[in-house]
Amino acid sequence: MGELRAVTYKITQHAGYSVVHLKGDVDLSTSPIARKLILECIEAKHSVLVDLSEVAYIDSSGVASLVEGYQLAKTNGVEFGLVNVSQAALDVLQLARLDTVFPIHASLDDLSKVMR
Amino acid sequence: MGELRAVTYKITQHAGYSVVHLKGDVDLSTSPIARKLILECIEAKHSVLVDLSEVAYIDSSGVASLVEGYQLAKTNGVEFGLVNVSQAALDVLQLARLDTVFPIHASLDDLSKVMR
Amino acid sequence: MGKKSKVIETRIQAKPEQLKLLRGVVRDAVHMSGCSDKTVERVVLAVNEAGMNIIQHAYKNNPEGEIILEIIDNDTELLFRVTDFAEPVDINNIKPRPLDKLRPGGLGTHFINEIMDEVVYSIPKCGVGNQVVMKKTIKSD
Amino acid sequence: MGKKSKVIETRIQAKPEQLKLLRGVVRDAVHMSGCSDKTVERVVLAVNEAGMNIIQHAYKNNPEGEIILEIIDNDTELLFRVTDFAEPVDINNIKPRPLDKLRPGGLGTHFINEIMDEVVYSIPKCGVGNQVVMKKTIKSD
Ligand SMILES: Nc1ncnc2c1ncn2[C@@H]1O[C@H](COP(=O)(O)OP(=O)(O)O)[C@@H](O)[C@H]1O
Ligand SMILES: Nc1ncnc2c1ncn2[C@@H]1O[C@H](COP(=O)(O)OP(=O)(O)O)[C@@H](O)[C@H]1O
Repeated sequence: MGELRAVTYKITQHAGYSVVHLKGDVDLSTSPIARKLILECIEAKHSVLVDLSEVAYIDSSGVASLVEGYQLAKTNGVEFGLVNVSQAALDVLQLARLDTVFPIHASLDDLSKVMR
Repeated sequence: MGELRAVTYKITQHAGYSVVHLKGDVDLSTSPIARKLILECIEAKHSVLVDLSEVAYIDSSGVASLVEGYQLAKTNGVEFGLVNVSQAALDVLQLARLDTVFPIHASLDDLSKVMR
Repeated sequence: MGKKSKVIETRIQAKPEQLKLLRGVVRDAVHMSGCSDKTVERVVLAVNEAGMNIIQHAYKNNPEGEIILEIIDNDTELLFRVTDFAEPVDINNIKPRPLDKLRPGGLGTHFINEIMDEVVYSIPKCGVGNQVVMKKTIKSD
Repeated sequence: MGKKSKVIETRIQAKPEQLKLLRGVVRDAVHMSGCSDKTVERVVLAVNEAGMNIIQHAYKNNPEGEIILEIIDNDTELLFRVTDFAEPVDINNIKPRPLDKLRPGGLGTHFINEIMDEVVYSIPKCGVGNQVVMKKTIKSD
């Protein structure tokens, strides 16, 4: 206790995307792990979707990790988007005025439908 | 805030019993209300069932209110029992060794089945 | 690790409505230590009872008093130190009722003793107030 | 009521893992004030960001530091006073980035300003540490 109890985030593959599933509280203690996973996928030239369905809380450090992913994806010529965004996460993205910046997909089954 | 935000507990009638539905946290700030309701029913010579299905937490002051109800019911010659006991409440009753003292019914539909 | 570290210190007014906040702190801290939900809820109950006893018996329901809870992580155990600033109480009077006698009161100290692995009441050196330190061994169960 | 009363005071170490405990305290206290869940979560976010900024910018990630959060109930508003004991910082540097520039950082102060009704940074009289008081008007929505 008091130690960093490392969270484990799952990565799955779907229709050519690497899907990074974040969960629980994405905050200053856990966002570095999320950031690392996202950036590693993009550095390997994978298009990335971040699944936020199980995110109960995300703070500015978590949002910053998403912004970094978005920017590195542009640089590397791959796609970056969000999928299954929980209400908690959406509210924070709206506060950050980022809900209109990131491509947000309703579900993995319907990636064509980008929510705006 | 800081003020007692009075909880409201529901009382329904079932098969000749007054059913007192407790809910949420039954603690030092709310158990006096629970106690009052239970004892008033018994003073009015009603048999009482306390429904604990929605109780998330109960402390010794809440348990004490149940003990008072049980004792007053004996004095007044009416029945007193518990029904739909949540796991959280059952664990506290077990710690208090009261799970074998109170009649505990599985559900309102089957009052004959007393759990022991 | 193997060294003590204070996880959190919380100060509330000695009012019944504030116990819910104290419970929230305990619940989160013990949950983070990896205990099972059942253990978490039991430790929450024990600390609640200690706080409730201070409100009722040390401060005699005077809401002006304050209660401090410190949670200390001792690697294999969690320590809960609860401090009040009431008149020193008679520690010998702090005891549960016999469980075979059915009475509404006297359950709080029973819960505390049952749930915690060690419970020590003391009067701080400064001569004012009271302190109880409760120890819970942590098994990541 | 119409009078100030301290709801709770909480002291944590300036470590990222401890912010979760701070959030729990804020969540419970604001929830008890009767705010909607959405408001509760926003206030939790704002206080978290204040704590995070202290960890990162005031204590520069030195985990030895301490953070005190006091929640004061002012009847129609809640006050959140967050205190650290770091070297006094330059208050003029505490400001959000322009939101039209897409950069990973600079969101925390934006969240705080957006969510709270008043935010005042100050350096305590004793000349050590920093303090921010954030005010949130309470509508039982
Ligand atoms: N913090 C305390 N300060 C003073 N007396 C206490 C304290 N805690 C417990 N006691 C004494 O121990 C008795 C038993 O306490 P407890 O088992 O919690 O039951 P109850 O509070 O219902 O009486 C109390 O009645 C009281 O006399
Ligand atoms: N508590 C603080 N102490 C010192 N500087 C701060 C504090 N809070 C914010 N700042 C300054 O304000 C800037 C903006 O803060 P913020 O919007 O939270 O974004 P970030 O922390 O990501 O940079 C920080 O980079 C820092 O320079």
